[in-house]
Amino acid sequence: MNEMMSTGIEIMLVGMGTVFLFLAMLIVTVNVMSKIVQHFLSQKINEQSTLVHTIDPSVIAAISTAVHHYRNKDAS
Amino acid sequence: MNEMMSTGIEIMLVGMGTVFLFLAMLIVTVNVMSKIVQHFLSQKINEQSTLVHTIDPSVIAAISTAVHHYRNKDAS
Amino acid sequence: MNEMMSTGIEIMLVGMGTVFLFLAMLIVTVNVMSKIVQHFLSQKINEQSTLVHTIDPSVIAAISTAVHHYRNKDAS
Amino acid sequence: MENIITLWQSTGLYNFSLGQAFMMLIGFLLLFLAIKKGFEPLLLLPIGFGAILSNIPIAGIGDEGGILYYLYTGIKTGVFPLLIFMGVGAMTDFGPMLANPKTLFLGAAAQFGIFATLLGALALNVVPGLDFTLKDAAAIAIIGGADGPTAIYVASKLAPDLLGAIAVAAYSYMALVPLIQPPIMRALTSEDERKIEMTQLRDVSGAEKIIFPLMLLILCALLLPSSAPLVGMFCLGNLMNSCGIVERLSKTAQNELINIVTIFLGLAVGSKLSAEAFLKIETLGILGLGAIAFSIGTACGVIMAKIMNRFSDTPINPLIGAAGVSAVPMAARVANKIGLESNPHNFLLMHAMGPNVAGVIGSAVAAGVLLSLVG
Amino acid sequence: MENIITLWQSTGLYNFSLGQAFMMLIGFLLLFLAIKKGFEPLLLLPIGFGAILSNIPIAGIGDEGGILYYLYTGIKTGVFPLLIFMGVGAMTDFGPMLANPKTLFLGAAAQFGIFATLLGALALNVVPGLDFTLKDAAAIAIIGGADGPTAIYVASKLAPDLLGAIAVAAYSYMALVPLIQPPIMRALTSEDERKIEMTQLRDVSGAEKIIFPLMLLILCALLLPSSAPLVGMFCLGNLMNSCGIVERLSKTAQNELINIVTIFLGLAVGSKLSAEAFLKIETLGILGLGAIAFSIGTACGVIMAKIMNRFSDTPINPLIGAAGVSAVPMAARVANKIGLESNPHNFLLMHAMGPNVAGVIGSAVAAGVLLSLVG
Amino acid sequence: MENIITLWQSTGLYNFSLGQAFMMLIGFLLLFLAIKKGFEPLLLLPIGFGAILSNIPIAGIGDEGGILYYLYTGIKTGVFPLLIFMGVGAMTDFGPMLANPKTLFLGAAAQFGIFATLLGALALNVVPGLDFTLKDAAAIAIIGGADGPTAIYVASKLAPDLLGAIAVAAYSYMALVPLIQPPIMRALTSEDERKIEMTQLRDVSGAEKIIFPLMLLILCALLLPSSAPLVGMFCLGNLMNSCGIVERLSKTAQNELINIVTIFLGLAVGSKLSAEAFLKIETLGILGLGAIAFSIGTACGVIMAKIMNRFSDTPINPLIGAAGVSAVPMAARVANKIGLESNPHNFLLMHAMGPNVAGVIGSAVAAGVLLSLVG
Ligand code: NA
Ligand code: NA
Ligand code: NA
Repeated sequence: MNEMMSTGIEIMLVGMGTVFLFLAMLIVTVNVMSKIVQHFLSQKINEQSTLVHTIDPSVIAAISTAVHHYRNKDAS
Repeated sequence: MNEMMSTGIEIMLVGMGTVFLFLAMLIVTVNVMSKIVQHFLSQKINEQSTLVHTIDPSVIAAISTAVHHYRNKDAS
Repeated sequence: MNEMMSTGIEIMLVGMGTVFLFLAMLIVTVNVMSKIVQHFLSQKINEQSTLVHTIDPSVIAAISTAVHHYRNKDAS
Repeated sequence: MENIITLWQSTGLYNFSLGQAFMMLIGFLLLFLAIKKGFEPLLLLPIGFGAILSNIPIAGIGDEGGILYYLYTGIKTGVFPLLIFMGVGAMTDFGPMLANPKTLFLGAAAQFGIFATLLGALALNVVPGLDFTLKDAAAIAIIGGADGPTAIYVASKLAPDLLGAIAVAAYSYMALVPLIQPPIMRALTSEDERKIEMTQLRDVSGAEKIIFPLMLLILCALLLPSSAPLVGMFCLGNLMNSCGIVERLSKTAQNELINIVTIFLGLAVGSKLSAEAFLKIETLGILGLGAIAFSIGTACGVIMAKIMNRFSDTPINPLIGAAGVSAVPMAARVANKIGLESNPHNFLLMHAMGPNVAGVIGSAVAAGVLLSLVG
Repeated sequence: MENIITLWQSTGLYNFSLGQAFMMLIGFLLLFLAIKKGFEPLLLLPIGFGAILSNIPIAGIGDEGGILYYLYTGIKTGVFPLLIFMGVGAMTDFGPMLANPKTLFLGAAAQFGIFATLLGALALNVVPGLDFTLKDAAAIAIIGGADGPTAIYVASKLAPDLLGAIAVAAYSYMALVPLIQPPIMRALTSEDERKIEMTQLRDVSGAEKIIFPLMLLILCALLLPSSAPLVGMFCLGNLMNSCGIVERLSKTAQNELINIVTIFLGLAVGSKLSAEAFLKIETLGILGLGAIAFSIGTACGVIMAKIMNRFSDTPINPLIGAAGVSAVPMAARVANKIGLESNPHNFLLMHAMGPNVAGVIGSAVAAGVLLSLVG
Repeated sequence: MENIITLWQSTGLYNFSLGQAFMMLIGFLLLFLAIKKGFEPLLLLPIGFGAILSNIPIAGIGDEGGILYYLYTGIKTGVFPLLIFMGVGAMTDFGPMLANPKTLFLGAAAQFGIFATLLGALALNVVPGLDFTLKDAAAIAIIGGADGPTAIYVASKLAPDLLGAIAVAAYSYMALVPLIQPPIMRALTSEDERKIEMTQLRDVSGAEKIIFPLMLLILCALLLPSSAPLVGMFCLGNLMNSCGIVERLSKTAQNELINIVTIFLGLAVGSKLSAEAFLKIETLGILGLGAIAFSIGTACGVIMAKIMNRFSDTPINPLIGAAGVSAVPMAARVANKIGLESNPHNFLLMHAMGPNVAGVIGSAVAAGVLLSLVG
């Protein structure tokens, strides 16, 4: 095997190594990034749903009373 | 005050002067131009309305007679 | 007549000759090409109509019988 | 104070030469013709504006380092006219010509306007002060091709100094076709001839439209390679359109690309309208010769159609011969209009499109001859 | 093994300089401002990306042979900013200004921001480490014009080394106009002044809109040819749009052409954001001076409007004076918004468009003065 | 008479060399493949046409001064392939890959086709008459990347003489993917494996799609700057699209700009199809090696998927490994089609888009390695 071939084999090894290493690191960073982003997004959604939960309970009570009255009236 | 500053002040004066002079002349020319254009346009419109007026009066008479007849017929 | 004029005349003759020759050859090749293309296309259409003809005659017989029956029924 | 003097010495008023002022007026005249008279506005507006810009003193917009100078490299290299030709090719439908190929002869005959003008330019050299070289004469003659990008391409190769005047003349006369052609057409035809109705054109298949540009290119490569840049780019555009599978490219060639190049080409042509180059008797000569070129081309097209009628069974309305000068699609419309005047049921438009596009090929071929014999 | 070492020595990690890393952060900051904060994203996104690309070690994307190097020739020749200016011209409606021409004075007054900044830059030279030449000072001053292509054009001619910082400052402050201007506008006007209702603008005829760009060009050619490239290309675009008969060209200039050039120009400007050029006290000076320029321009516009109110019968709401800095159309919108706060029935938008486009002309004129006195 | 001889000596017939005639036939063959067989027509039509134009004798359309020569500078500088890559980036949706990032490994494995071909090219040197240098071998190997602009970019840097053959091979084999891949895919998988259904991909948020191109760019800058021009322009296009606020620029990059550059690039590549460069045994070698590269890449992708299945809980259908060669989106469609044959309810298209776009990144990385080790 001549010198060029051995250079070629070396390039092959180094090259495939680099490609795999690069894409492996990309997988890692993508996974980390996705988790962070999803964490933030779910936090945001939680905040929004928290906002929903903070509706004054008395309002809910009033509404349910009203609904109750209405139903009774309807039934009578 | 060094020499550069005095050059700077001179540029400032000349510069603002030029800007004002230029835009002032633009105002003058725009006003003149607008007046000329509007004059021509109103002349055109006059000509057109003149054209409208030159419709043969007998035609208008005929039309109004026809309309009159039609209305009477309709009313009867 | 100076030399330049005679060159000009020669260019005119050669030039118009070339233009006519070129476009004449284009006419010939276009005619040949169109004939070949139309021949191929009509062959294709023939093949297609041949395909139409190869519909099983018994099917056609069955259809016409059906149509006949239907008409008689309608008339009665 | 010194600054004010510097500023005053840098005004246009201080530096205007009479020639520049005059050329700016020419520029405004072109804008007027483009905007008010509708003379080929897509080109004459940028050309006129380019003329104005390049004649502003001090600014040097057309000189080395100015934007018009850089844009001009697109003409000097031939790239701009060829790209426009590609776009025009993509917009061209060879259908009517393929349905009636013998109309190609009409497109050939009308090119006599080119070569007659070549002689005319040389003959004009007897006028004192005029001194057209053979190259100049050939560049002027191509105005008779009635095809903008071809004229600009040839002029930029043979006589760049005359480019401005030649381009202006070419586009102006193309816009004037409805005025120049009708009297000639009427003079050379009888009322009966103008009434001739032509047989309905057959439908041309897609296959023929795909093969034609390739065939034209082969013929050009075999016989007249010097016209191959023009014919080749034209055929490329036409093939992109007719093959139907690279619609993205064809649409871009017909729209955004040709629009961008048109703006640049127009401005760059305008930058050649300098006082030194334009304010000469030569320019008057060019304008006169251009009118003659269009007239002779029109006449030859009509006469050719009459000759062909003698030898052919299927009748040809000689009016469509006038469309052979190209000036697409204006000349075809003129033929249609004059035809309708004599016979209100005779629609010649599609019949005239045949010689019309043939004229484009014809003038590209003539350009190749000129470039190879004179260039 | 040798290959692995070669490869390691060719990694960015091995070769990163601190300056490059910092400049890449600046690039990401610009992307953040563009994408998340909506700061002039059409330009700051490509500029930021160009900054990142050109600071990647080894890759040499901004060095000779790299794509950003080639794209930069479009700036060096002035072609890119001028083409963008043409597109902006085609998008500009001079109607409101023509209906009320005296608003041109507001566009003039606001240019004082430019010249005050010029003095400011020279004065800053007392700070040790700062050493602005007259050309540098003029290039920085033009930030006060609040007009991107004008700033890039002038900076590329007078101080290419500062181009990156100047362009970034110009576009950033244009995006910050809704933060910078309102306090100044409120401070300089009384509640009653902000409530002033202006008379309805008259309709402007198409003919006036066609003639105006030509008139502006003539005036520019006569008085200040050094601003003719900028004003000329702007007028060309405006004429293509207002004349209505070259709609294809006008549409292309406003869309595809300006988009393509914007991508290229942004990347090329970004390639000038190198550590050596950007990481200097000068840059801080430029950022500070830019803010001052915008503030002074805004103030002068407002004050000018108040002065004009003393001498004029028809009232002018001084808020529209702030729109004279240009920053089209952001500054006009700001004037409208502040006006509505004081008087919910007072729509100033169209009135503010007059000084707004006048400011574009004003800064192009100022650019011409600077180029002719300092260049 | 002399003129007629001049003209005859200037015909193509007089000057045609056998090589030119043969290359024109190759050009027509490419047009036939593009138009009739639908082989990547957007590129093979301009390439074929460019081959014809540049082999017309005398015309010199591809020589210095000809239009194709000027267009070629866009390749020599790397600008054209990079702009196309930007447009491709703007068209690419990284969603499926972000939903299942481990498919990036499939895109990595398939690049073995590149490096195996590099060795193959060097091994072929035992054939008498073949003499590939290391640069030649690397340029040929990149065909295995199954990505047109990457192949053209690398070939223009490492072996411009082979550019024509390499580009033609790359695009032809991309068009032949539906013929080359299926037998290999079937041979390496069992019916059960082909029936594997994959779990539904999760929705990917817009934020992830914005951050990903920036993250990829950073990683590339840190580790492999030599691939930064390719990866960078790709990421720029992708960011312009995914950020959603510069839609004008993104649309232009995906349409008009990429169309214009595609026409120019195709013609310029075609101009490298000259007899001297193409009619050599080398070309046969390149065509053979290209087929091997695609086959090995396909096989490695499939095998990698099978290996990953051993170590992973969530099943991967090995067919989508074949899409790792890129050849977007053809290879993904092929995987989908073969999958449907075995299991008519199994839609693999979106799953295959992951490795498909990963393959684009993979080959850009491989290109960077080759440029940095061999260039
Ligand atoms: Na013609
Ligand atoms: Na301004
Ligand atoms: Na790939």
